[in-house]
Amino acid sequence: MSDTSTPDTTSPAASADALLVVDGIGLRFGGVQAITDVTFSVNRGELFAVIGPNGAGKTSIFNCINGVYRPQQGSIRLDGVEIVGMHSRETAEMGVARTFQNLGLFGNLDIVDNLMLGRHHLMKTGFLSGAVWWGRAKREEIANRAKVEEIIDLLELGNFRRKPVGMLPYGIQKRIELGRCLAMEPRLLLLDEPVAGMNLEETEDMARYIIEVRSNLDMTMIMVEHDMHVVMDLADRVMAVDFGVRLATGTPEEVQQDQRVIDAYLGKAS
Amino acid sequence: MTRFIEFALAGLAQGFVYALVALGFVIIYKATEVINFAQGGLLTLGVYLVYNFTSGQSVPFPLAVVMSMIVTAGVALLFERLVLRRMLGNPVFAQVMVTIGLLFILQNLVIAIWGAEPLNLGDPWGISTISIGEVIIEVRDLWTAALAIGVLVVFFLFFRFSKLGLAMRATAVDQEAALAQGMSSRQVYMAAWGIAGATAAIAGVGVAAGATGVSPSVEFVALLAFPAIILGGIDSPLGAVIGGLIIGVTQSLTAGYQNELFPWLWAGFDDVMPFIVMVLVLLVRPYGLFGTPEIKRV
Amino acid sequence: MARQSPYLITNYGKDLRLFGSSWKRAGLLLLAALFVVLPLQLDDFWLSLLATVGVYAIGAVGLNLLTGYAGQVSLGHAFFFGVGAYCAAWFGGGNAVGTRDEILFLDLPMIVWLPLAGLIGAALGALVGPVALRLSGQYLAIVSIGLLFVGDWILLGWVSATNGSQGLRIAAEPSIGPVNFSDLNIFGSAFSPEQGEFWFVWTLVALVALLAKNIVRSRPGRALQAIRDRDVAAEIIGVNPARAKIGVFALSSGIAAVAGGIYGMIVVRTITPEIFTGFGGLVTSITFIAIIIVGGISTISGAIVGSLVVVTLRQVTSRFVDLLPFLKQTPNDDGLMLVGQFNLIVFGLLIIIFLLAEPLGLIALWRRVTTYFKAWPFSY
Amino acid sequence: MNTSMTATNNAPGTDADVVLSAQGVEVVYRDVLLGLRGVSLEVKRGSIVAVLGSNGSGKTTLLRALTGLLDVHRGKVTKGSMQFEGQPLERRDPASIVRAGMAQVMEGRRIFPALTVDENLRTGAYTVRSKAQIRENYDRVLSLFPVLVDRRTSTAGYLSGGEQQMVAIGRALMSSPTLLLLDEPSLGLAPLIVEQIAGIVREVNAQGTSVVLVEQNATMALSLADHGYVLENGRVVKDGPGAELLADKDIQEFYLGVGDAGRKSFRDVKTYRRRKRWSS
Amino acid sequence: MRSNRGRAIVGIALALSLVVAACGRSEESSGGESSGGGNANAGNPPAGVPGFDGTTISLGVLTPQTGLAATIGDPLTAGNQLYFDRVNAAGGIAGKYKVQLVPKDTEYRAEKAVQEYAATKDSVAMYVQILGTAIQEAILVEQETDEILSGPATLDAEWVRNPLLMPIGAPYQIQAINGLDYAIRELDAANSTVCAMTKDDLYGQAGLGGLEYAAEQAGIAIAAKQTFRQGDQDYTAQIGALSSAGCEIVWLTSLPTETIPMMTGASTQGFAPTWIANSPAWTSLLGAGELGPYLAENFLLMSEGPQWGDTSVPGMAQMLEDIKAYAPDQTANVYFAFGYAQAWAAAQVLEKAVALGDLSQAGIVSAASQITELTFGGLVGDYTYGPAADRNPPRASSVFAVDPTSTATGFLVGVEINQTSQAASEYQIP
Repeated sequence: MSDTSTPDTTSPAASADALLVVDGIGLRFGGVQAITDVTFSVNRGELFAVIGPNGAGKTSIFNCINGVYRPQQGSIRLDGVEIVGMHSRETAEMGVARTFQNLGLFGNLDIVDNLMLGRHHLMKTGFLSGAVWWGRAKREEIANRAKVEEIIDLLELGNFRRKPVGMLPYGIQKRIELGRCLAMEPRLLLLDEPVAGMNLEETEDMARYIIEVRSNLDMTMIMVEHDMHVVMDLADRVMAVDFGVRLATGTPEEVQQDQRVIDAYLGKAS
Repeated sequence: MTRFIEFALAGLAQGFVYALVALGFVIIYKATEVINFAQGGLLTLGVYLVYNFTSGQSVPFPLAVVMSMIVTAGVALLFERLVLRRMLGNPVFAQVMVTIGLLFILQNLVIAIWGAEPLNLGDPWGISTISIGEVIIEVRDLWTAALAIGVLVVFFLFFRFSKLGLAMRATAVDQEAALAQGMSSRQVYMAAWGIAGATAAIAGVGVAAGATGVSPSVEFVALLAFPAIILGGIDSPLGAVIGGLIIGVTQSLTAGYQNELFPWLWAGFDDVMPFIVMVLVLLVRPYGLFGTPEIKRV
Repeated sequence: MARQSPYLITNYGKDLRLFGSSWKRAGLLLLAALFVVLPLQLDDFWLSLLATVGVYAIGAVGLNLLTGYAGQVSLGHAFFFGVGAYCAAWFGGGNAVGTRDEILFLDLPMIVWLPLAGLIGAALGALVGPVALRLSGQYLAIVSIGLLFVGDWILLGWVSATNGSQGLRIAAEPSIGPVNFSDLNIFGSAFSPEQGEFWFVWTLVALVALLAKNIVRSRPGRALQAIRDRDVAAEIIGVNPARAKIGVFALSSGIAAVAGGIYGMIVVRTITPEIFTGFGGLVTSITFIAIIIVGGISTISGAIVGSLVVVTLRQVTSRFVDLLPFLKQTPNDDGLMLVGQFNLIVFGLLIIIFLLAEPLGLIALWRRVTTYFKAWPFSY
Repeated sequence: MNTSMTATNNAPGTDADVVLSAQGVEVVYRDVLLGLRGVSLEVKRGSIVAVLGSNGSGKTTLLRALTGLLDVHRGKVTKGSMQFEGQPLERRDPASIVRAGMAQVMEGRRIFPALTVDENLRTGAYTVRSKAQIRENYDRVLSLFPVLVDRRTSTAGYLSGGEQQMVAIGRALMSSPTLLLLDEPSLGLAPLIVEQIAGIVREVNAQGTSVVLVEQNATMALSLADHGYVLENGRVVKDGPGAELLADKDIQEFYLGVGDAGRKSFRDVKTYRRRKRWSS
Repeated sequence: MRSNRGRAIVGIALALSLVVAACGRSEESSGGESSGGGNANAGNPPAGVPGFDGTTISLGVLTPQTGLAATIGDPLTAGNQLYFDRVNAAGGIAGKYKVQLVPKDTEYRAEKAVQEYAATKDSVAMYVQILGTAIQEAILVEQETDEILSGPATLDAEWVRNPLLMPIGAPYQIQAINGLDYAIRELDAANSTVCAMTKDDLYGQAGLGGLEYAAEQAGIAIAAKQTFRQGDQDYTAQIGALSSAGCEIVWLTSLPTETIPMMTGASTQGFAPTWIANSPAWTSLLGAGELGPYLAENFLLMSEGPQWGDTSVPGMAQMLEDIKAYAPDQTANVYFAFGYAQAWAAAQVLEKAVALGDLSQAGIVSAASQITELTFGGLVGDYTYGPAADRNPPRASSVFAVDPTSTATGFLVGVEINQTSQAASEYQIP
């Protein structure tokens, strides 16, 4: 089922440069249809935004991409590899990282440990070599620590290094979560409401970090966000969804003008 | 066939005892999310108090039970007021540990006061039986069943229709939000402990009536009831009763048929069987048959 | 040449040191000194009590990995403790009490059987681990009680190996090569069994604590804590919860088995099912839980401090309460209650008071005190 | 129906025009952390007061201090005074404060997910004794949120975010409060829903309930508010009528962006804008 | 600056440790043998040995004061104490050395018991009572190095051959053998269906072993054998099996917590054989409670010595006299009587040790092996002592029936007192 009313720039086959291709996925919980036939693709280096009302299925789309849910229909390919059916930790190994709407940090651990956990799948130390420590485990620890410190530097988190992150301000925690994703060295970064609950100043900070990450690390990102300013400013393309159905896909301007999007989501203003 | 019925009935009788004990656990867990290890201690205290009133003061049995319920509830309340309230907001297992501390205290206090010798509860049922056709049923078992069902019905009505019951459920879900509605968590916790204390006294009667007698060993029933609680769902009164019955019958049938069906198994498999049933159920339903799953959101 | 400040950390390797600050190093030296000196100063009673403390500390370190770091509460720890104790008899040498059945005992050296006991404990733990995967919190705690009943059934039923309720005597000695800690002879001066066993047990405590600490600060330990704090998020960043949970279950069970082996060999020397399984086993398991909660959950040192407090307390109070006039020594004396009853009431009260005073355990108290002094004179 | 409520609200005599006042309130958490450093504010009867501030500025702490929920977070009011309807608020338990007529909608909605919508609403009427009064409030809430009528028996946890917010507001209204405290009602909601919520707040206020609106979303809050306070680091750094604040340069810069039209793009904010402090 | 302070502290700690180490323990060999020539001190043993300061002898008691086993531990200890009250009133051991008990709570856990043993072993001369088979076994390992005598508080036959132990009373096997003998004589057991219901542990095996031995001697087949486990509550299955096997006489080896639900089940299911039980199966609640009438009809208890209150037996008369004098609240209790006899035995050993002039721990062990016989005035059977290999426990048992009205005798009335069957006297103690 293709969408005729809006210009469709995401014919899955069309773009050879696509990193992620989501093709007609459908997801049901019991009797509830959470996602119906959603198709889009994300190009390498692109920042793709998903907008829509609460309960529209945005987060469910994320959960399908990184293996928390398994869609009953459709396929999701990352760099041509089918990832439907993979566990979330396997998608992590494939290079999918994400932040959480309500923060997914490990509150009792400090920043360094949280970021080191991002590198978990890049490290090898097991219980035995960890217990012995001297030798491989220590070398690996030091090497990965260096990478983590680079990220701490990039995101200006140095001042809080050894505090349990649960005790840090919300804005900082959001930034740490972004940092943890970067530590994973992902190919695709999923940002779930990165600026929710932030004031303008914090939002500007976060926006700046997102932009910097994009330009420095050439990262491909998908972002779910309600703050239309952020979406309009940062996204290359936007997809609007409602009731698990795609309403429109296009440049921010195109989507903003779309009557169905205005009716379902934006309201009279904007 | 009569043998099967005999085993099943014996199992049901034991199951109702488990159910009564389990109901006390459930109410505290529902309100505070703490498994109260001292429940067995409260139960022991309750039984000894009944004994104390019937034998020493020669109070009529039903009145003695009510008096014991009141005193046991009072002790439970006092513990909540003096200790657990101060532990609020601390790790759950620190709270559980505190109830274990109380268990040590109650256990030994009871022995210090009444000694360790088994005593006669003084209930009116004794070992009298009634027979229905071929089947013989102990009167005390019928009473235990009636008490268990009675307590269950009272719980149901309480949670469904009373304000305090609603407050208890709300507090269990989100204490601070409940406070914001003007529900006093203190009241709720005290009520839960009070009810659990009273229930413990009733359960104690179920355990120690008839020839069993009053002895410090009645507290072990509380530990044996654990599989019942978990199987039924730790926060569900109905689950407690059904879990209790399943465990009781499973145990009795295992004991009855082990030698015929599994002669190669080591003796005493009936002690293990409840846990096997419990694990099997939990593997399918991690929160028991009737328990509320945590709503997990990503 | 200017001396470099010890607070200046110049590379990550230094930052990862366990005893980075000179204060910590001083503490370590003090402990080492105590380790050497205590056996020369204390009498046999205190030494054997401290050996018991050490054994419990080892088991508690293992339980803390499981409960403190991975958030999995187990009341089945006594079972694995028992596995180790029976392994000590089977593989380290022993005989059946009452000699009703012929049981095969191997006479392996400790350097072989103790790790073997650990491996067997770990293997059994790994078998149980998958159940733990599905369950959480207090559900797991209760289900793990089932282990105690299964254990009871096996130990009492498998008479041809366990000798049932009569139990086994353990003949194994804590010796490594020619050095037997129960019969220590250094430079011609002989030491009592209690002295040697103190050194042996506490060396092991230090070793196990070090290994545990290393795990906790490296990749697998972080994974455990991640799962404890947020299991879904942990999986999404690539942590394999099955591997971590089963791994930590195996590890903690293995450590419990090692502790149990030493317990059998040094503390009781005759083992019967009731310490490890059934209701008695539950008391043992609860003792372990009490240790880590009183000491401070998710700290390695908390397990050791907790053991010192919980295990010693019961002895100390029982010595102390003898002096109270309102207690009776024998049942027909005048008095309020028997000494033993009062002792356990006091024990219950102390647990409550400890937790009321510091629900996060003694280590948290210690940390509060030290940070207070570090920050002094500023109040926050 | 509504008239009777407004009538009772206006009944108390003398200091009737001020519902809530706080003077120099200081809050300390865990004996060490300062949450508020002397906050004063006043809510006139029938007005909407907005409280703005960034994360950690003390907005939620202020609400906790007012509603008696500091205990839960190991916090204490160490200085200052607070009065509601002329009665002091210090050392009162949450229940008596709710009973006196102050209800709040907590940050993150905090409905009881395992209970039905109906039961959630009933929890809000916990302090109300009269059955008839409960009935009346219940009808009023359902007329305010017609969406909820069909969902009365659904488990609240399965509702959408917007509906949950409505349940949360409805629950607070079940005690027929004279003062409603709203903590970040727009958090995490779609723009369309935010507008709806704003409309509801306006309507509730029009029916005679005074409102304190704690928000990050300054545009929405100030457009509703009669008076606004700006919190920074536990202090009130600015206050004034809503319209005045909307026009304030600093407010515009730090909370609104410089007006929609002339707003800079985030892409242009290349260098970190140094935080300007009103307080030193 | 700060680092210097740290180093200073390290220095001090090290210095301290060296000083302390220097004054370490050097006199390691003090605990050894006291003067070997015992006879030189005959009647006047030298003081300064553990548990004896020249005027008072301290004796250890390791018993459960808490938990379930306190039901047994408490009366045993009270019995111990009563006998020594008597001894002390008469001036003490050998008329001059007062006896003091040092009771310690074991919580019925081997670990706690071992710790209490370690805490007391240097301050007691011997242990009058150690309760619990597993606990006695665990401590026995230590006793072997320390050479301390102890009185185990069970009737296991296993204790008989160990020189460090001071058993009294006829083993459980003897009770069973005499029990079957009584059944053959009085209940026509040879032509009845004889069955067994025994606990699945060492105690149960002892009872069953005795029964099997006696049955073999008498040429009787045991028709059904049922077992149960510690603390079982539901006996429907076992009783069903016994009932369908048509059992008329059932040998029972159990503890009270098991006897009660078992008898309840039997009575409600209408199963009414003659139960004959080992002595530990009994508690007075059985006679006082609802089960009284059923048991009066169907239950016999095998024990030793006279009916409680039978003053014609000197040992019993003496105990009752002492109760009146020192413990007037004490009611009839089999464990109490056992504890009294146990202390009586210890007193005889101590008298002997004083006579030999050596109250050291090893001296007391040696005294026990030099006594030829322990006597109890008929309270329990006389026990041939001497070297462990030559020990010979009493072989007599008494049969008691239940009388729910007989409060003064603990609801037990003697049917046959101190009978020794042929089989019992021939039974070989391993």
